[in-house]
Amino acid sequence: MRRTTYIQAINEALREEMRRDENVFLIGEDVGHYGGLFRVTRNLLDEFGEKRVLDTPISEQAFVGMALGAAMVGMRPIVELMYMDFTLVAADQIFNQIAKYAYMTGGLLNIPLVIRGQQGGGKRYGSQHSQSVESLYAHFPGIKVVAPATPYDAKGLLKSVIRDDNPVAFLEHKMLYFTRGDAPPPDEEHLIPIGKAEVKREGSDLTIATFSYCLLQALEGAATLHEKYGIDCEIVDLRTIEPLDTETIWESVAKTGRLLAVHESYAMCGIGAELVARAYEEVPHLLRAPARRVGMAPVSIPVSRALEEEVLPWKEEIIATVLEMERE
Amino acid sequence: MRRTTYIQAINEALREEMRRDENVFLIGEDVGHYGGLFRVTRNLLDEFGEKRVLDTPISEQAFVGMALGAAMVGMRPIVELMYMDFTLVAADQIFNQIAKYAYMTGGLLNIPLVIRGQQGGGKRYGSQHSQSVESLYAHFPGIKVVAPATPYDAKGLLKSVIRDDNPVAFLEHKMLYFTRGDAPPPDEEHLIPIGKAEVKREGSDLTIATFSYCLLQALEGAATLHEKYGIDCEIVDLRTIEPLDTETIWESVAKTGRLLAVHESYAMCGIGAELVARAYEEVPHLLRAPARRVGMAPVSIPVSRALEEEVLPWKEEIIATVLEMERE
Amino acid sequence: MTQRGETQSKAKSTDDSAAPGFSQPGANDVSGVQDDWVAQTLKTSPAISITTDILPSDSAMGIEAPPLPTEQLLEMYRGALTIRLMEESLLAAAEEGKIGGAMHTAIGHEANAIGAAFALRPGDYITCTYRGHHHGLAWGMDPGRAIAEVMGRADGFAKGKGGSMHFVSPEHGLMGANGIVGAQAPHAAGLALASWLRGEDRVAITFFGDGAFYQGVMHETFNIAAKWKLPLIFYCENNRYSEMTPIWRTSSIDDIYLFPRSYGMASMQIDGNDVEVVHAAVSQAAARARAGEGPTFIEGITYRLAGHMAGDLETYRPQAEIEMQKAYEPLTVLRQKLRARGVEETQIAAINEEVDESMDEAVAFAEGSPWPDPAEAYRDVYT
Amino acid sequence: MTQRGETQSKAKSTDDSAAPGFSQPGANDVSGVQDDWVAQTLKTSPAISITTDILPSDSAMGIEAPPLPTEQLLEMYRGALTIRLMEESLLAAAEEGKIGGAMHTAIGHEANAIGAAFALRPGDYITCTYRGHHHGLAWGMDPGRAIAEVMGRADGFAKGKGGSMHFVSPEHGLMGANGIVGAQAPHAAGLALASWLRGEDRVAITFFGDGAFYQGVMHETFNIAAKWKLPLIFYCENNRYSEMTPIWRTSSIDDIYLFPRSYGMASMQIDGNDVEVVHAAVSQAAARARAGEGPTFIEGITYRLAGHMAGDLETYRPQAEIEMQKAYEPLTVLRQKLRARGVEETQIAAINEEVDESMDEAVAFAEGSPWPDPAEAYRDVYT
Ligand SMILES: Cc1ncc(C[n+]2csc(CCOP(=O)(O)OP(=O)(O)O)c2C)c(N)n1
Ligand SMILES: Cc1ncc(C[n+]2csc(CCOP(=O)(O)OP(=O)(O)O)c2C)c(N)n1
Ligand SMILES: [Mg+2]
Ligand SMILES: [Mg+2]
Repeated sequence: MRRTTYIQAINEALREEMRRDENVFLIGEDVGHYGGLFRVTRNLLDEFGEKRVLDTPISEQAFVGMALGAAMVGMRPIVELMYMDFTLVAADQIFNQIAKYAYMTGGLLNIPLVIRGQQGGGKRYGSQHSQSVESLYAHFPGIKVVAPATPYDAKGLLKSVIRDDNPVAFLEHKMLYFTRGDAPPPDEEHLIPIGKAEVKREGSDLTIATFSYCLLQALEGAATLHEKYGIDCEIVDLRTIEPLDTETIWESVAKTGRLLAVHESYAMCGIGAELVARAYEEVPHLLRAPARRVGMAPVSIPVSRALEEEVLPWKEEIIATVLEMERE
Repeated sequence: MRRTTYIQAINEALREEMRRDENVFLIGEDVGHYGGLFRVTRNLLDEFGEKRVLDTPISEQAFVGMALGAAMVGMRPIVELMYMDFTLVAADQIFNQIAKYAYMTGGLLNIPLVIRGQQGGGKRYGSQHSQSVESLYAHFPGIKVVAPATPYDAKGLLKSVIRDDNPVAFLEHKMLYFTRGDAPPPDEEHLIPIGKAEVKREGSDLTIATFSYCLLQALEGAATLHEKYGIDCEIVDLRTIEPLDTETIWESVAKTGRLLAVHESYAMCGIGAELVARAYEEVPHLLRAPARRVGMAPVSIPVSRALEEEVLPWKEEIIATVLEMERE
Repeated sequence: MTQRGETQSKAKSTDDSAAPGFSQPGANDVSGVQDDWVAQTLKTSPAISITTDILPSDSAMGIEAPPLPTEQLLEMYRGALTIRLMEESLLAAAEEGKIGGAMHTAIGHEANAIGAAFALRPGDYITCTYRGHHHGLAWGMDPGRAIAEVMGRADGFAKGKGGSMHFVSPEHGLMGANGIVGAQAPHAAGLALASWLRGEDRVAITFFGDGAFYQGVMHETFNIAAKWKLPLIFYCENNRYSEMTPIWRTSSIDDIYLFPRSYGMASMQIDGNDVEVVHAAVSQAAARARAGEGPTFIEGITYRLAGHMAGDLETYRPQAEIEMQKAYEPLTVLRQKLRARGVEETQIAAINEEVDESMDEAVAFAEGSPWPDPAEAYRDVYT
Repeated sequence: MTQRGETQSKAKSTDDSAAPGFSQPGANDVSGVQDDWVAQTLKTSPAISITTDILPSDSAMGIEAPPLPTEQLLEMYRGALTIRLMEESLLAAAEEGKIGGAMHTAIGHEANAIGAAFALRPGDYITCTYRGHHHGLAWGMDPGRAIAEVMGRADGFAKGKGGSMHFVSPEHGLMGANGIVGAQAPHAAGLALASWLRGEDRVAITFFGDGAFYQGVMHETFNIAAKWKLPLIFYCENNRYSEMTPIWRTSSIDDIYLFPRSYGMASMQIDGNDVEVVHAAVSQAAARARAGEGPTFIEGITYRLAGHMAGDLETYRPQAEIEMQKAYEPLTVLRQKLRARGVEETQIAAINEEVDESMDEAVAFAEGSPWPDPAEAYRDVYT
């Protein structure tokens, strides 16, 4: 199969969908002439012109709100937030407006809109440029949340997301951008459905439910756990955080009896806690040991390499938690 | 004991602390000359003048950010958000700035600041004026979160909150404003510590951990459960959501073996899920039945009385969930 | 309990006998007012403040407002009166506890909506604020369903989910009122963007208050709209209060309408209580927008005769100020215009009666509408 | 790998031989540039764009800039050069992978910080942006600890937690750089408010870029600061780029400095590359602030000679534009001034050498600083 980077996969999905549907347009800071700070929208202006790839001033509230307005009448705006941390700058438009619009209008309007951008730690961007926002988005009903971990999934999911008639947050991760993986042929209709998790590693001892860059960390952790301790983790890549595909997770837990949720947004009131709560609501009988979650420590993500490594809920912490759980 | 309304208790706490410490000042929309849309700051301008009770334009980002600036040098601003939903308008200042400032500066600065205002459903204010934000605030480290349910607690906690050297969100509830309760004598030093839960009803069968207006709903529910079903709930009023007083909750669970967390913010990634997750992290052995949570349904809070009642996680839902748990 | 038709503005709307004469001399003399509130309130726009100063009100800055056909004026009167009576009905219903939440009426603001609606075309877009009932009706919403919505009934256009603060009717071009001050402005810019991207000649208009002017999102939207020359009209209904706070207390800007010129935007200040002036200004702005000349800013000077929201005790402004403003409120101005055109009192009275009756029917319809099915609460989160 | 002292601006900073002469005729002739970028970039401020147009640069709009004592100019030169060399060291370290995240250097911006810092007093407050190294050093931070912070070492002033984007040193009045565009402006307004509430005569200054001007929070802060007459200075470092986007592409405002006058604020456009002009402007603004006359807006026209951030490939602007700007960059201007005052080349060279050496020491200090203890990661969330 053709190989591609994560960035390239997203770029291809954008291009294909913009060709397919002229209602799709891009809007954000530096997305046009420069092609995006992380070069995700590179060369799209050349093909689609200034009207469909709109460079904005640094006015997140306005351009996010404008995307909502355009979506009300069937345009399909794709908003780039340069860092997903800037969600907070446009939070009113995102959570008080976009998320609620269909509901407040009693379904008279629907909002086919995508907010995308990169998030996450690992590159020493510090407190205001490293947050993971999936739990924040998931807390508010009305916006779907998608966070693929591989180029293949990224391309297939972004295409589905653009075609979805609801608002969707499409969360990339800065550590994934230059990772490579299989890519579907560029001209083939390749769609991955929203709301479908996928088992990315089979195993019998414990289920790790995770997504985005944490998936890669979990896969590494699982390899170590297998080699060093003979523990076989099954890893479910959620891919979509809202709506949650609990069915696939519970199927895995039925096999393993153990559930660990791993994510990079804050643990406190995070999606991991949500999964634990749902497990005890829906499938308490399947759990042979207490379900657990691992997320970002309750600190604002420091710049220093030594400190950032300490607080990120990555491989080491996954391994340590699995070992604890196996002892229970 | 003297009786007072919840509004009056807050007004008294503000007045007493403004008399005690001239660094304390109020800032917000309509807080001065009018005395607050809900009359919580009534008459304070008369006593303290325009310099300490500042009427702002509708510019939440700026005045919240200004409060942060003033707090950097030891002023103790108390910001009123007219509705806590407007947290989202000032979300960058609240979560990217205020919550992170002490940390990002390596402790060189600390931010003694209060954000207060009313939240919650029950009065048909609809999607953008009824949200409960405690889980949102709790998700981000760096801001304490307090949500008292009685006039007595409101007064004692607000005074502690104003004296705390950290940022604190003080969450009132529109359904509590006109409730009456005991009040400490106005001139007595009456402080309730942040981070201390209190058992508000003793019981042996099941622990309900809740706070704010849900406490009143839980108390009513518990009365019905007792009368009709002979089930005796113990009710722990968290009062503070961050930091969580899990000790008091676990003590109760040690007695009852059952935990139900109830809150009005969205259930998804809410503080209830967090409590369930913590219970399984810290005290799984105490749980004789699956721990559960009840929160706002995943919808944007409709205006219609018939629909709002349906989605609020109040008495009926508490009773139903307790009955389910007792069957387990 | 207040009787229907007798709102906080005290004057029964179908009869203006209580209001001072239209151009009564000395009407803009505020010396009789006990305190300095009025004077200070008017300070915001000392040059051309309200109808008081710009009478005769058939012209505004840079605006030629040609007289509209009498037939159209009669329609406008019917429209404005419908709004007024609906608002009065709603206030009465609120006092009876039939309406919860925050309900903001547009009593006194009617001309801004009616003048604009008659100036725009089907297919144009509009967004507005929680104070949006007048826009809803002016753009053609059915009063019965509107009242049902405010009351949270199943026949409300949003099935009772949105209520008073979220009027919406895409079929009429009304894309949504908003509870967050300022939030609706970028939505209109986005609608204008859609029109521009699609090469359509639809125009978007967004209404907001004087208080909204100080929200950051407005500045952002002004800049982008001006830069991209979006077919957009910014319409500021300047009633000189932001809830209970007079605008001069929090604004450093003397003349709101001058401010947007910094963005290279056309802008004007007009009498927002005069439907003909509003109509002329919005027509001009729409023509500019359709010609690709970009956005226009209109500051309509107006006044709200009722409280900020139902239940407002109005302790923050003197009764004398309200009384003074009644001489220049839209219905009074409209009736004066009609009389000046030779319309018979009987014809006006006939309209009054018709509207009054149809409002009774609308209220009855709304009150007869069932509560929505509880299951409805879980629908429409996603499409 | 780039050698130390040889940044993306290519000219070694302790030697200006590579730059064209100070007032070389035709230097502001942009006809030699291959494309229209420069011309379009300059369009933003056609009247008085950059030092090119306002030379001799000892005056600015409404500003009398009296010559500063030579001794002070020498100190300013030392300060500006320290900034420049630190930035160059940091860029080199970044290329070697010793620095992560987003690091924005102030090469070319030095005069804005130095001129302002010399004009203000101990006890005054400052907030700035992620491009804030120059403010940090100008206000007295130790370069060694500053570099340590950028590298995430234990001896950084914030123990490596804040890094490049969050320079802070309350003892020097620097209350925080900020990673969110525009967010620091209300903080300065709050500091000014504290000063005003306490009856102190402290002034606050906030630095921000031309791109920040379009953030809503700026508008909100302008209005409140002007209304409350806060002792505040808004200093816009207009380098005419917002990341990779030239300002003319997204701005509908031709002259930034004229805009704040709508709020009744004093404002001026100055040559931000000339320390004497900056000093005079900020002195004047500070005097106004201390006299209770409220905020002043200063637009300092400047240019960043290096990329937006470390690693920026600068594909969005032509090399010729950068070359042209080198003639008017702060160090060149400063050296020219010193020479005009009769300062000997040897004296300049001596400073160059001293600063060079002390920067070597600073880098060595930083690189020798240990990593913070991992336990430190969990401290300082609360006090
Ligand atoms: C972001 C936000 N802040 C505050 C409010 C509360 N609020 C509702 S209406 C209003 C006053 C608005 O004044 P103006 O814009 O002049 O409009 P008017 O009500 O006078 O029509 C305020 C402060 C809100 N709804 N949204
Ligand atoms: C709210 C927000 N949006 C976007 C960014 C990304 N960003 C960082 S710097 C920058 C450009 C700022 O330009 P300007 O204000 O002119 O300052 P300069 O970098 O030129 O000094 C942008 C868009 C950010 N940090 N914060
Ligand atoms: Mg108003
Ligand atoms: Mg710039």
